[in-house]
Amino acid sequence: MTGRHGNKVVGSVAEALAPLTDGMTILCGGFGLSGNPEALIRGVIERGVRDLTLVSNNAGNLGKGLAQWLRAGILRKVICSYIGNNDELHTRMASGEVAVEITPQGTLAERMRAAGAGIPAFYTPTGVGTVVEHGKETKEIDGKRYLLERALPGDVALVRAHTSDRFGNLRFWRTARNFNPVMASAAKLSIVECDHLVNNGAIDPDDVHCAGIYVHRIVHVPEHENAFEYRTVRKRP
Amino acid sequence: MTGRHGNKVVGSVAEALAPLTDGMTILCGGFGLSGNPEALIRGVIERGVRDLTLVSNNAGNLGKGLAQWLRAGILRKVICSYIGNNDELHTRMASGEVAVEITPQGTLAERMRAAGAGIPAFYTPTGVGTVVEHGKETKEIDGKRYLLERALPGDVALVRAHTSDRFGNLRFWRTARNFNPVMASAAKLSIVECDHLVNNGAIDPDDVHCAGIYVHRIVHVPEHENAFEYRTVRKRP
Amino acid sequence: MTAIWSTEDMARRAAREIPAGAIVNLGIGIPTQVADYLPEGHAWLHSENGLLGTGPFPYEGDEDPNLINAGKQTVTVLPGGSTFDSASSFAMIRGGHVDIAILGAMQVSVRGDLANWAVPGGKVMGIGGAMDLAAGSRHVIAMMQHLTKKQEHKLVATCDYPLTAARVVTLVITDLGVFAPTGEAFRVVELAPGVTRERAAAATGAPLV
Amino acid sequence: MTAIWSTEDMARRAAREIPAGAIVNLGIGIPTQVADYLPEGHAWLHSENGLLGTGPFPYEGDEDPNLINAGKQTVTVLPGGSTFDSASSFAMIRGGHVDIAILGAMQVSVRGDLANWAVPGGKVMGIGGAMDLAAGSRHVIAMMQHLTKKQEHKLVATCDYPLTAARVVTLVITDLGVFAPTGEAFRVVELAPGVTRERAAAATGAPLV
Repeated sequence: MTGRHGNKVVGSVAEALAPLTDGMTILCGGFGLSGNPEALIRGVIERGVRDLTLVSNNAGNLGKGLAQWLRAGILRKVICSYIGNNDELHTRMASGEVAVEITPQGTLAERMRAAGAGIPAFYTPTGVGTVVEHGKETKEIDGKRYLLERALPGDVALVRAHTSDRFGNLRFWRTARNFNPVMASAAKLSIVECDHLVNNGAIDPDDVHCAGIYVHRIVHVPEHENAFEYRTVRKRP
Repeated sequence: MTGRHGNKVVGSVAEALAPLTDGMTILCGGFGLSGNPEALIRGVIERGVRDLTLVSNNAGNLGKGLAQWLRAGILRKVICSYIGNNDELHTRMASGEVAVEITPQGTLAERMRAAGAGIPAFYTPTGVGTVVEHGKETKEIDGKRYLLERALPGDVALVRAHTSDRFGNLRFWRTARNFNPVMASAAKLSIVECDHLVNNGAIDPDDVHCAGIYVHRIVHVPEHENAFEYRTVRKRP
Repeated sequence: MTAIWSTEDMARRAAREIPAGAIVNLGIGIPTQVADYLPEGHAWLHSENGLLGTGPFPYEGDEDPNLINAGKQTVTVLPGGSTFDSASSFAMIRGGHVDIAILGAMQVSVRGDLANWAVPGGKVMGIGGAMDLAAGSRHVIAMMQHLTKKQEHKLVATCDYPLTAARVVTLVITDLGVFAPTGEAFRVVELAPGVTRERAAAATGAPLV
Repeated sequence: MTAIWSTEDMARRAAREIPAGAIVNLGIGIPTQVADYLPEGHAWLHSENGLLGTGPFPYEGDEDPNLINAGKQTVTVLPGGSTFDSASSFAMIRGGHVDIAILGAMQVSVRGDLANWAVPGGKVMGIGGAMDLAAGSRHVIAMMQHLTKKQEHKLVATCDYPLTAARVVTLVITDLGVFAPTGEAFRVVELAPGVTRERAAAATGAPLV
């Protein structure tokens, strides 16, 4: 056995993604186009792996983000909570090219939290009496009915952080946090793309959002598009 | 229905604890003597409530902290993970004055996390094949056996924070965090004793350890004993 | 039959259901407009993508693509606000810490069943946070037009659209008024000005009481 | 029969089992001493009360009652360390993110069963984090004297003390050497200098191979 927490910083996206293979389950952080690991998303296409199962809340939109994976034809299955106007996904779901499993957003997050926390399954009220119940065990607890949901682990997590130290302690910016930390915890191999790379000790121990125990590779990517999905503003008074 | 998130700051410990009644289940933060809500612990005795069920990792030690409740005879039951040299608890457990339920520490934490997160029950590998399994459902998932553990909610949580704003957004200091945030999430009424009280906006949104959604009353207590349990040091070189 | 309450009127009426100091989650669509009618500091808005204390849209030039609400619109964060990850956010929702969810609806039944995520045979938009919000929030208020564009009933005896959650809606606010599911009927809480009980009854696919 | 390895020797030997870059949790008692034999920066120490990157004891005068390890001793935190709540800490443990737990033991069986929290008929000290660490860590190393003070076996065919976890121990380090449970026996990995195989076999309540 070798420790997995030695030198984690790699020099390029390609090096970070070298362990990927065909057929893997990839957890990809982001909500809409916010908090997306943009360089890693592009890098997976260049890496040339295929038949991937993608777990992501939205799987891209407006042709951006993970919509690139759909266009590249490298996905076999998508597990997400929301499709909305993601036409790349609608088209491929309709044609049967990509299987789509739609999961309530909170259940999606909790299934990955459970995977990271060693909880193989949990009961939840979400989805009781709906199509989400189909094929699942139910149980009455204190007079109320619940569904049994299973942990959702990944082979690889692609994570976008605002700041990482060299051990992989992460900080996120505002709502770019979303699924990123929980996905980091749920994968065998977690790869972080950070805007800022700092030395150990630069982040106060009390200010760490996601501990480096959940991070295995770090690549520093200073430039990002950070696309707007809906730019809503008010006039200055 | 009235909102529970208006003005939360109260002027005294007595006012903060006014809603307590006999027979309640009280979740009390702290690991050993670290991160204890010291003033609230004293205040509960002065409040004069009895027959309480206490959920706490240690239930005091060295005669300090929650050991005061044991001496005051206000406890009917203790749910904890560790007794150690807590003689106040050993004595009363032996005499039958206080019922003691010992729970693995991680299961204790997760049962309260579940209560706060709307998860009525979850499977865990901890305790399989041990006395902890007695009376519990087990299930084989992917070839491994797990125990079903139930959520552990409280009527009241007593929480110690380093800093609170007026909405109850909390920050903790170092390992004083321990059970405090998870207990805040698991109780119907969460009462915070903070060393520092600041205005809303003084804590950056990204720096909140426990969101004010889990806090209902706040009392500012600037002075604390912060007792040492084992003071271990090394010589300066 | 023309709408009597505009969506602005509906949003203003919904805002009156929110007590001071409540934690509120506003769904996409009409519910989002409810924020416009809440006095400053009256309630705390929760966005399920990981924000509590959601503020108004930013001033032009201040918008941040990484500070958005659940509808992916750029927003601001108020003093006392906080950010958190998705698992923590839905722990708040599922755990009953959100006092009121105001959600758009396609159908609501007399039992309080809510259907708001899929039209039978239509394009599936996904579930998003709707099922968690409907199942977990202490109170669920549904907002919708009283009839479909084809003049079909949306307040019904039994939903025939796929459910979001069963027995959760406590109040329905439509262009015709405010209605409460009782189990066997809809109780008229308030009618929009000029709407007669007869007109509301004709537009409702279940008894009005 | 006197101890051949001191507890310091045992701790030094246990430290050799820790690869660079491992996440390690050291139990109370002898395992705590293992930290003294780890080169600086070699591994990351996890304290289940909510600390990763636990450093050495503080210099006199620097001790902080709110910066402690799971044994409630005052400690320090290294650069790259982090603090977190108890639920998050045990999520790390239960989720298999701690590479090695080194735990004190009362009995270990040939199957790798671990008993370390209660003596039958004795004072119950509690479970603490032991069951979570034993069940959740990727590798569990047990450290103990080979025999009780009454010269009873502690490496046994079947534990008769209450179990902490079943089939988890991968290595046992005692004053007589290093032993690996195989399912039916203990495999001798290493013997302390001067300890014969016969002596180790006589002190072991199960076959040695």
